[in-house]
Amino acid sequence: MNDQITTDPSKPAQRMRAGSLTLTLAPWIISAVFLAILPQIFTNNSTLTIMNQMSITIVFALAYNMLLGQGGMLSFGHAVYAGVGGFAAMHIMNMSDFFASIPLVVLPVFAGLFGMGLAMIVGSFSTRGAGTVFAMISLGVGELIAACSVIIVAFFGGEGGVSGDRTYAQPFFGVEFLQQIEVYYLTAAWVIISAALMYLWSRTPVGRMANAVRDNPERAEFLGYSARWVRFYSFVASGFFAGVSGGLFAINYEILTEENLNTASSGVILLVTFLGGVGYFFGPIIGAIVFTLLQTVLSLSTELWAIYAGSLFLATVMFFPGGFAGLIMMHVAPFKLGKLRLLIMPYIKTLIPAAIGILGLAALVEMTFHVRHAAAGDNEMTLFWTTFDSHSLIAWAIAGAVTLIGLGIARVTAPSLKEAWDEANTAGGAS
Amino acid sequence: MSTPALELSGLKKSFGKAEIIRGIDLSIGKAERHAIIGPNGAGKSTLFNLITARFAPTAGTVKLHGENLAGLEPYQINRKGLSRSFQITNIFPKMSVFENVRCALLWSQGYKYSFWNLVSRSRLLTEGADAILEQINLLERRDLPAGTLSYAEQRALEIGITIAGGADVIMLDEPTAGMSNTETDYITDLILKVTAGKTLIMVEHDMGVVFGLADRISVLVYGEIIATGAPADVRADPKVQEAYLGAALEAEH
Amino acid sequence: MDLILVNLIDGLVTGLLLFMLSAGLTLIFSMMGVLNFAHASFYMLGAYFAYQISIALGFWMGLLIAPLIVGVLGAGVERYGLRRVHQYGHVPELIFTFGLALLIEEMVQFVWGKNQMPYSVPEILNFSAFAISGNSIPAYKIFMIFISISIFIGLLYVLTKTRVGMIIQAALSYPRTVEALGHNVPLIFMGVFGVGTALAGVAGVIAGPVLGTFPGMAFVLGSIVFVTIVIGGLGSLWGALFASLLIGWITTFAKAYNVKMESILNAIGFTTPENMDESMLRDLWSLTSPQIADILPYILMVLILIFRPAGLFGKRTQ
Amino acid sequence: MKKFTKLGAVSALSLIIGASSAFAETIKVAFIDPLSGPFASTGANGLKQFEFAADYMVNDKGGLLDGAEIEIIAFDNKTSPKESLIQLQVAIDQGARYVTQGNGSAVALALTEAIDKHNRRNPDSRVLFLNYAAVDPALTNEQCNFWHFRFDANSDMKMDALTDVIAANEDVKKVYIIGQDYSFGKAVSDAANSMLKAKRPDIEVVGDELHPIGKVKDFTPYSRKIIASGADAVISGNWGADMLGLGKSVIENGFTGPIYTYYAAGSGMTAAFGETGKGIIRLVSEGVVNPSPSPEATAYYDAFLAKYPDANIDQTRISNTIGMLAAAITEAGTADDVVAVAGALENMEYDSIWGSKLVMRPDDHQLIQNINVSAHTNEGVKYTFDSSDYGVVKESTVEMASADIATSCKMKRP
Repeated sequence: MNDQITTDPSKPAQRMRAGSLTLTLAPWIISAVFLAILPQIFTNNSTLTIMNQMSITIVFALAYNMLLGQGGMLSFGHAVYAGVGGFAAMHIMNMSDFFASIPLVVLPVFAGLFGMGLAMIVGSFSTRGAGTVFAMISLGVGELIAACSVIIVAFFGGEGGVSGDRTYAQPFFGVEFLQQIEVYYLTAAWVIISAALMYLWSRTPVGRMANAVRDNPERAEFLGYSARWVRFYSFVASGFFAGVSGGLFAINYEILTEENLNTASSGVILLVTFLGGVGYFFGPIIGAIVFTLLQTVLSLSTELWAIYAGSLFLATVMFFPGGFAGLIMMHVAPFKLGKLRLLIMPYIKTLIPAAIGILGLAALVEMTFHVRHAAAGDNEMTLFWTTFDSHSLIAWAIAGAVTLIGLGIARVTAPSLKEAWDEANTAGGAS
Repeated sequence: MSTPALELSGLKKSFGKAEIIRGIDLSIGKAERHAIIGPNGAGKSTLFNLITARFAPTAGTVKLHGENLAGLEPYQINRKGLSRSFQITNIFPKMSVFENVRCALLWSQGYKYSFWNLVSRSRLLTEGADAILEQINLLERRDLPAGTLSYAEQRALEIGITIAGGADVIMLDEPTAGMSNTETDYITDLILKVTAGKTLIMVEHDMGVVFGLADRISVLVYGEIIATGAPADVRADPKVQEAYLGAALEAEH
Repeated sequence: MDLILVNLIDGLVTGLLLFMLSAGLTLIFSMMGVLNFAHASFYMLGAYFAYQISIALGFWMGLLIAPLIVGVLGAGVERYGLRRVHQYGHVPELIFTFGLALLIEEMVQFVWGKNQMPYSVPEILNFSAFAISGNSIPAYKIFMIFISISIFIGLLYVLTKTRVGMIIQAALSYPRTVEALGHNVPLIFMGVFGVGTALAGVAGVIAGPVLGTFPGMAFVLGSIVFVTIVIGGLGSLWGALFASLLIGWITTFAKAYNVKMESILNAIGFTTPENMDESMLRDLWSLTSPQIADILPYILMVLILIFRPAGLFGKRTQ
Repeated sequence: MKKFTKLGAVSALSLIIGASSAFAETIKVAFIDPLSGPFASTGANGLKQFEFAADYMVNDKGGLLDGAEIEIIAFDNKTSPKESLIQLQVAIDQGARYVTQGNGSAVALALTEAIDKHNRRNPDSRVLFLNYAAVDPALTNEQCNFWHFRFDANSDMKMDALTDVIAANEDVKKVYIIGQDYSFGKAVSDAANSMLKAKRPDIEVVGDELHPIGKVKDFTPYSRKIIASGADAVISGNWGADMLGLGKSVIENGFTGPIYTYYAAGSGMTAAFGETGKGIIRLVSEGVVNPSPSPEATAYYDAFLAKYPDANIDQTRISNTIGMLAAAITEAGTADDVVAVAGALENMEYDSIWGSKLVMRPDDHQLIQNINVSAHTNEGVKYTFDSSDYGVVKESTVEMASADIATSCKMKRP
């Protein structure tokens, strides 16, 4: 799972088959086991709910990256496919006779098929080009379908959305999915299956050609492949898995609304995918986890979460365009050279003061916000488990000093980190 | 006489008012090595692009093995056995060298748009790609991203991609442009080796390469072929000498 | 008949306002290839800055100063943000502007709060210029038309008559060649970005009092600016003008007249189903033009992209 | 490394969630409303009023039962149904047995349904839904359930009061109805049409239309139609930027008659309307702030202003919600058994400090109360809105409005 798609290091099959098979399977098995035992550690429902939300976002982000990362197609309206898949799943839930005859676990397949069907229709005219034309068509279609959600009430249920009850499905080996934990296992299973299928897709001829078309559509045409059709297949496959994520959403929340279709959701998934890193298969997984935590957990702690999230995005784009995955993979070279330990001390010297400085800055922001918006006379605020008077000069002096000193130290030690980094990436020498 | 591999008749192309290709008739036989030469701006690359349907011709026809290619897309022409390289290096820079070649093999090995096969599971694909890498001497660079190769290596890779699909008509657009003498010799040998038994059509500026490789030469000047024939005949043709060759030839020999 | 005239004027105001945004965006987009998602955010900043300045120095100083501040900010964003991201390619650039738009909205809320700002039309323009059969045309609208047209003429003059304009025009079509000729393309980019955002700022200053100054004003405007430049054709100022006016009029007229889908369907030979509640298509039948007025530009854009990817006035596709 | 990220993330997660569940002494009311995003101002304002009401009415007086205090826990749902459902789960895990929400009927519908399912599936951790502002009639009709209580009048009841006032106004001959294109806008339009027809058949509805919600940049074309139709009065259920945009545009383009609204006050709107809205904007709501209905109300508002000088009480129903909840908990003698508390709430009669008797109707859990129509003005305003000189002053009252309004609710009791 961790190997880079763009440079497939697979050795000739006959030489490495047995070894590489174990190697390929290992991350999957570990992930599956991990997901299976997780509920033993965290038993409360809200953690499960948040994990389910993460899983849904993971499937969606991976599906989105089939377009952006692997196919080079930038879509501004991909929420539509997840949404339509989800709405279809809700309608199936509400067809009591049919729904009672199928187990709930297969519902995402139906959702996927609907997402795929819509992708086939839209893809038939949008995949002629990549670039701006594709992006703007996706934007236009996204806006249109989102607008339809309040106009075509019969299917989208207006702004109230469509709701249903998952427990009316045929019991699956006696499980009726009444409890959150049961839904958790269903979602977890689907995450593994979908991720595995999407990974395998990237290893098939059409998946490989998606990369080729992304890099150089013209050259691909002169290899016998129609760039348009390659894009179309990627688009349709992506629509299927987006639909699956919509189906999982339907199972988890038992309601779909306009929010599942709108351009804000489409924008979010673009950010999630990019934050994680489009260059690697596992990038979107990290992006989905980090973003869900930001959105759900950080927003429990501060009203200003969006400012921090926005700053994080800007910083990522400006300094680590490879996303988190790129950041991690940057360390593969030093690791292979056996020089990773050279980086430990410089990292401690720079990153810890930097983190403290940034926290100090966040404290200043929070204090400004508190002074401006809290009730008159309510000067007490709690930050990082400390309660203090937000109007006192000393609190400001401390926060300011922490910020300045933290960032100052980071600035002073940054050059030696750079040196260490260069050293760690150079073969040979003292190691 | 058997059907020519490639036959152009009355081919014309205009961009707006400018007529770049002014009616070309040319027939290239099977297994012939044909070079197209001419001064800058004569329309050589445009001619290539017309043949491979990168541009649509204003008038005239292109026939491959007797079959009219009008209205076909580049990928359809490629499937009929015509493959080309580009003047500006045109590879998949982010993919590994091995994958570049493997992608070129996919269609000819019948994988089409399949999503039920795993590429790494096919011994034929892997062996085929490795065989081509060996031919173009890039086996050592197999797992590097193609974008990190040296210029000459990228040109070699481009030729490798062009021949990998097993096309019997190979078109190379200035394969040695911008190379040093040793690199040029290396590529010339390579071309000789990999195009054995195939029809080769190339545009080339380096007269050493042209006269070393070509069975026949066409001279393109201002969108028209002013001479076609064996290297010696073309060299002797006064029209050619007047238009283009004279100075260059004297400088070379 | 009178109402048509009134709607023409209203549509003109909407269209010209849109043009002030799309003019800057089309220059930025076609020169630098950046889909600047933060463009509408600069429009919002224009309105907020002008509001803040108008409290202290009055509306006119706001009109003068706010766009300058926005322009300088825009140039700064190009210099210290976009230029850095530029090397990574277009998608990171786009994500950058996307994140910037989010951040600007949050910052605006942080500074000014989440409520509507009481930014209003200056007293001197707060009267009815004239009325057409009971529909008054506020003097402020005439003022908006006047400002937008002056800006268009000014822009046209700079682009066609000055040396800088020539270079910009050349850079629109052949960015690399212009660089090869020794012009400082990064400086031109920064300048164009600054001027483009300043234009958006002007639009914000004059639209803020009538369309409302609130944190969602950038989002409401949303992607319609992109739609405009895509319909008009990338890099074409005339295209941007034409598409802006087209969108202004289409949306105005669609809202002003209640055209029912039922009558259209009846006119082309379908009969209204007897029992509407049973029909799956009931929502289609009951559709009216004001309901879909704001999505008409998107429909238009998709159709144009399918049949004429270069846009109405465009010469090249991206 | 994926595993480690996830592990770290999850431990951080349980830290944050677990941190606040350590205390069990308080009665937790989860406030699930937007605190970020476009509707954050309404949500943040509501939160202040809830926190103040809990402190002023309960905690400062020694709490409930054996001194348990009411704790308002805020959850930011970003006006998203999905986020609301996640936050609901977190709230339940933190021990909240009372959930309150008001902004957005879509969210309310999602919540009421989720709470109904949750209570069925998890009888050990049942919760009550105290809806303080979502006015979609469906919530107390076809979508009603035992766990949901509405403390605001629903949109039909408000329209009933509004049309009573319009019917009494002889100058109104032609009415234009305009609203946002979604269920609430449609409900307003339907109710206005049928009620006007019943009460004043001579009034002509000269226009009845819906516009896309939150998407209209410029309301001028709509204003033109309204003026061209010759309407004497406009009825609109718009809220937020759509209300301000519509109102300003209609007035700017020459309309002088009354505009009857649901939500044209507070959240910056009163200040933004300012002089232009005077004598034109009318507002239907429960509760009266000007003139102050009782000395208790004056004391309450003054204490609120002392704490939040820049805020205003634009939702008197919030203190009603807390007051009635406190009374019900006291009556039931428990805060944990929500079925008993719900039983106490049903049929409760309560005297609001805002000048009305309140009755929680057991058939559909809809609060019956006086409904007022107020005018936007700067004359006789003691408690202004938005730190401006303007506010709303009561013009007329409909006593116990729609007390006999029909409901299609078939309540299933546990």
